[in-house]
Amino acid sequence: MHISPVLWQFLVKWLTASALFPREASTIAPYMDALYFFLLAMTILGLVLVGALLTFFSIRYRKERNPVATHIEGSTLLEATWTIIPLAIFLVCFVWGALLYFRIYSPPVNAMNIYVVGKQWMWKAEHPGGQHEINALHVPIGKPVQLTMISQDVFHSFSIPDFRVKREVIPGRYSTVWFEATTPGTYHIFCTQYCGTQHSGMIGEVTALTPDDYQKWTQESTSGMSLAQNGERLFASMGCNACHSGSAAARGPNLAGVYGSKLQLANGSQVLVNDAYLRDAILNPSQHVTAGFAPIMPTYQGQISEDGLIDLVEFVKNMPTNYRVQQTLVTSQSDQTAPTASGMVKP
Amino acid sequence: MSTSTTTILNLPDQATATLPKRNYLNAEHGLLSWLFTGDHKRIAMLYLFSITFFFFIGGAFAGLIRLELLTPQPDLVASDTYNKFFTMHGIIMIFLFLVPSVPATLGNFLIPIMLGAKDLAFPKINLLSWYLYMAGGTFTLAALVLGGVDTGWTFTTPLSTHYLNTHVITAATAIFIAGFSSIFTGLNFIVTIHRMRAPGMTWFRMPLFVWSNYAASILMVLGTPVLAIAIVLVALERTIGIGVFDPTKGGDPLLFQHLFWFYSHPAVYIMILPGMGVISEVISTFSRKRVFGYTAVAFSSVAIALFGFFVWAHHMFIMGVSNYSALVFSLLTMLVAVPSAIKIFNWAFTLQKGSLTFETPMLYAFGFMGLFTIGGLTGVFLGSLGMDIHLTETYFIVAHFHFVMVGGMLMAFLAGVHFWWPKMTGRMYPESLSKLAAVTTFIGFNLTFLPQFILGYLGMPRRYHSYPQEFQVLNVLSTAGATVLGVGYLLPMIYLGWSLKYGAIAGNNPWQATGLEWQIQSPPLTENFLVTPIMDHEAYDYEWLAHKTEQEVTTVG
Amino acid sequence: MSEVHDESNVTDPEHADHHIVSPLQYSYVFGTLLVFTAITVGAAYVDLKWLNPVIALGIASFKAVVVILFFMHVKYQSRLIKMTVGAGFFTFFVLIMMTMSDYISRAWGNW
Amino acid sequence: MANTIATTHDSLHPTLEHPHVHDEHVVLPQHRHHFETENQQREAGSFGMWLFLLTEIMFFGGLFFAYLLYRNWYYPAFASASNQLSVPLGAFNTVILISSGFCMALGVYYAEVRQKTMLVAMLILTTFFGVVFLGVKGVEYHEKWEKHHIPGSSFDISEFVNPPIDAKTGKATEEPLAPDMAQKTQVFFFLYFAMTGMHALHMIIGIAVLGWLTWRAHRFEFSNGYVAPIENFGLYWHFVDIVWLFLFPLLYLINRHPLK
Ligand code: HEA
Ligand code: HEA
Ligand code: CUA
Ligand SMILES: [Cu+2]
Repeated sequence: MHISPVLWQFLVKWLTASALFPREASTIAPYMDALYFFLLAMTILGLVLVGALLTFFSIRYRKERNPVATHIEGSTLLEATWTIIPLAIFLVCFVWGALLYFRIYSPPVNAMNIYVVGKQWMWKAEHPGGQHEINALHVPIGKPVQLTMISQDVFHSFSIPDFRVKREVIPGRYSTVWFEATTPGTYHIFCTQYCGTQHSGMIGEVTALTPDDYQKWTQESTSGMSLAQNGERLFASMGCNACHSGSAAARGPNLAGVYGSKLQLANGSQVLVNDAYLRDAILNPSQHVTAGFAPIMPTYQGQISEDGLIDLVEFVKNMPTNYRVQQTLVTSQSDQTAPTASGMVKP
Repeated sequence: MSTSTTTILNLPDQATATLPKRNYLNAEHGLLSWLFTGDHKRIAMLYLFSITFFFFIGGAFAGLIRLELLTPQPDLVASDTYNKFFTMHGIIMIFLFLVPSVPATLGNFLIPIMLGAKDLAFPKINLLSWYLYMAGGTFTLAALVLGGVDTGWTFTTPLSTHYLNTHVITAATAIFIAGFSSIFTGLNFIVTIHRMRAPGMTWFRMPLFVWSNYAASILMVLGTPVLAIAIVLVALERTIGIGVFDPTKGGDPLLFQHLFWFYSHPAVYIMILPGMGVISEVISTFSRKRVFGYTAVAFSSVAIALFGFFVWAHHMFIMGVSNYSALVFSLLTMLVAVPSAIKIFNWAFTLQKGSLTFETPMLYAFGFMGLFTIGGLTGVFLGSLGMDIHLTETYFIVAHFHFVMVGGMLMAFLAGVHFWWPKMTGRMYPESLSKLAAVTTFIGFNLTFLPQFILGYLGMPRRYHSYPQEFQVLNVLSTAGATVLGVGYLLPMIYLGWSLKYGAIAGNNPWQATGLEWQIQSPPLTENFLVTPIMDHEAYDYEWLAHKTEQEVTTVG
Repeated sequence: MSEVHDESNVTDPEHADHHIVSPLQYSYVFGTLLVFTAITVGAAYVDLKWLNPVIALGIASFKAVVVILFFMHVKYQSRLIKMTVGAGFFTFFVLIMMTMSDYISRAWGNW
Repeated sequence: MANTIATTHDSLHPTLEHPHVHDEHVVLPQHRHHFETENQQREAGSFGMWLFLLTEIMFFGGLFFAYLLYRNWYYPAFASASNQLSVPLGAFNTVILISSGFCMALGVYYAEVRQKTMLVAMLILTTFFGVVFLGVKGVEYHEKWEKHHIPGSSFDISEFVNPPIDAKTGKATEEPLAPDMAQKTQVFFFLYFAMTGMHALHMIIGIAVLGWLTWRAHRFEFSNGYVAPIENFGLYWHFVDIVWLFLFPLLYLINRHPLK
């Protein structure tokens, strides 16, 4: 008797703390839920249909009521019916699903970009402004956010159920996903791809903030250096600036404004310069030689971390002119006696 | 076991009935006579015991998984251990239980008899495949005893190749060997079905059970070797670091997934098709009618097998395959779902104008139809691209595949075991207890896995050792269900064992079914038939059965 | 044991007469294979641009077909065996084409 | 006893016109009791063998696909690395293997016509060519070992980055590869070893079986018209040949003239 109120309280607390349906906290979520309810309706329809047939026939034709079976061979009409109707319903599922997929995996052009690096077993988010977060992500509401993600080791998968988005984080390749949060609050981040021992510990929280709060948060948590500034340092310290100096006689192509352009490669193909291209070109330069240049760039495979690569990408991305490059060059040349000897890293 | 009108059971007079003096069980004696047997029926029994053994090991792991998930905190075992639990659970259940379940036991036992043959085409290879199975099982147990594996049953690279130092190679060897066991079973079935049919047994007189096993065998023969090579490459990558799956060396980790799923998607149809065959037999027998649309059901098996090869990348929708090929694979996934729908409706309409009775196999078959419908239709959720983004790698998938594999195939397996138990052992199982077990599994099953759909939509990821607080209620339900389910599976173990000694004598044809296997004595003779039967009627011809004279009973031992 | 053998089976497409290929015919096949080996090696030393791989693989396929048809007697086998061989290569083809389609279309970008 | 293969070619239905059809069933030692007729047994055997070969196609298929993929990705590396292989040795081996296949085919023939001595001779020749093939392969592997072209920690890419200079022309014998691309030659060599190694493994198994068959043939086991084991082994052996017929152009030939 004494226990029951306690037990009751416990039960109530337990049940109220539990959830049966995820929150809809992004612009995608209602679309996802609509498809979900359609599919659910299909399932219920199918189940009711099959269940009704089974129940009805079981009652109507059970042995007591129908001692002798009547033979029926089949019916082409019926076969056609239950081939075509499910097929039609399934095709609707396909088209609807494809449209949604298209929506989720095609970021709008004006999306703000945040980098995410996954590794065993943590998420590292890097904002262009230089804010770094571990197992957390702050985003503004009402603004499309694109995540450019990469893994440093194995497959991970970045999932925010309340936003209904998820994308595999792949070793050696950028993948992207986007969302637009609608309601301020905190939401789970899960790593959903099995990635080893602490897979279930690779979780975090997204905090969706109002634009004002977000502004405040960015200012409070900046480390002082933006990603591009970090990239600029790397660009100089790895010696990239020696060749990609932007001058006419440089051994490497001019990188200012190259992001987003179409590039003619030495092997004849044309490529769009995006994050993935830049990253690949740093790691596997010989496959990405710009037309008119010699394949002399060494590979940086194994020399730069994924974070470093992100800095470099971000630097090149935001490089309207070569002014800063030349600045770094001047400072580095000034303390070297023979300017021509600088730069080239031995293969 | 009453003889009221509610049953078709037709047992001989128990006071005088005896088991046939000569039958395959007592043809020879001693352990060696079993270990060196070439008789497909004995090999089937060997398989039955071995897969049951592995089922309970796999089930024990399921129990441990559910126990750990009772509370959100990672409190029962360490993360590594939990990861080993679900890996061993998956590997054992898939490769050592479900893939060989119906084909290697019921198929092995019945296909030659259903075709009117004395044995499978290659009895020695049949025995070899059991030994390979046991070797695979031994390696799995070795991996288990040495400390387990924690790759997940999917062996995702580069995790399995570079980041784990558990017994991956031992487990890989196990799967490689078990794979060859499955190849040889499939090969044997195909040859037998093509070459060993009795006179008059044309393709369209074959029982649908044979058709569906034929379709599954094609998948085994053509799909499994690709798994084998994928596994070999994983082992090489692990041992000498070859780099084909290693992104830092220029390899593509997704290549592994392509090869793996090229097998493993068809494998899910290897797992379901033979079960579908069982359902055809059971439904027909207990409604005393030919299966509605025999040809449609037969061809839909083949269609599933054929289309099954074109959809594998639906397991990789968000893993980095190109968006274009995701579209194509999603479309094809929708197509492959249709033949299953055809089957379900044909079975439902088989009941129409039948004379239905509800013995245990029929109850399991009803369970199959309901649960497979749910499982299959939730597969369509996953095949629908946009939906898959949210649902993939969550408990929704776990629920989906347990619905098709446990609710579908395992129910079908149990239906089949009960249905043919009198044929295999000569004795009946206890009817009311088995009905209780069927109902228990049905209830337990739904309690276990329905909450997981909700969990999945909430976003609870699979392979999670601990989870946020708010998921607990549903997880508790699921664990509770698993307990009920476990009881539901233990019951048959007990009463089937009991019936071996105390069950009622079944006689040749307790169900008054039409299949050739029911026209011979139970348990059958070593070579099944004294005289090669001549098939002069269609499958499921109850007219023929009614008018069959005693002489037409081809063998009485 | 009975000797009943299904007559319909004997005439059905799954069966074929047993045919013995003569040594002379084997020699022709052998000769053909040698000649084509010579051709393919020779062709490899001539720069034919993109035709090189096409020719090499074409010849290899031709040789394989010859071996299958004659050395492996498929020419004289039942339709069943022919279809079996076909099914094997077909499935291989599915593996290659469907997987390759993913790799090729990845280069097309997002949409 | 239903299996009397006529020694003359003009017998159309050797299996059907049998004098003992209505007699008591006479069981030959090779006849398995569960088959109705020996013809059925024989057809089952060869069909089974073919199904097994299907699995082999798919098994090698995975490797062939990997080759195709990486050749497309790392074309220059594959071209250079492939030029390290010796075409003469490869061509020689192709001829050897075709000859071995030819002998095997003749072996089947002599089994059919029940000429035991010739059968044994042909089996021995087949084995001989198989062993020669493996020997040559061994030589090639050894060369790779010496040149540090075995994938792994001792793998050496310097030859691809700085190709040796041809003494006569004074030019590099190969297009030099950038270091990152040169690394990818490892992928080629890995696939080379995996594919030819898997092929060689099949040959080794084949040679072992050949030895056993030769012994049985020597004991007159295949001298009474019972040819199924020889015939089915022949299928296996020819299949292994076919794999090589593709490996040779893919690995040795098609990259001789890289597209620029
Ligand atoms: C027996 C095993 C089995 C079977 C039969 C199926 C059947 C199907 N499966 Fe399932 N599946 C698995 C076992 C199985 N699956 C497993 C083990 C996994 C996870 C692997 C892992 O990652 O560990 C998986 C995962 C899986 C995925 C990948 C999810 C992901 O990783 O993101 C997908 C995606 O498309 C999918 C789809 C389907 C479809 C469309 C079918 C179809 O064949 C279903 C067809 C059936 C029906 C459609 C029901 C009958 C229809 C009717 C009664 C008609 C209803 C009426 C109306 C429409 C009105 N499955
Ligand atoms: C044939 C296939 C099959 C079968 C029959 C089952 C049966 C069951 N499975 Fe299984 N399951 C898989 C195939 C199967 N599973 C696969 C492939 C995976 C994915 C693995 C991976 O992610 O890699 C999986 C994963 C999986 C998970 C997800 C784990 C995770 O992602 O973290 C869960 C969780 O609930 C689960 C539960 C169950 C339960 C409760 C049963 C029940 O039906 C089992 C009921 C049976 C019993 C309970 C046995 C009864 C025996 C006893 C009671 C004896 C007990 C003895 C001792 C305890 C000593 N399974
Ligand atoms: Cu990272 Cu799971
Ligand atoms: Cu699938």
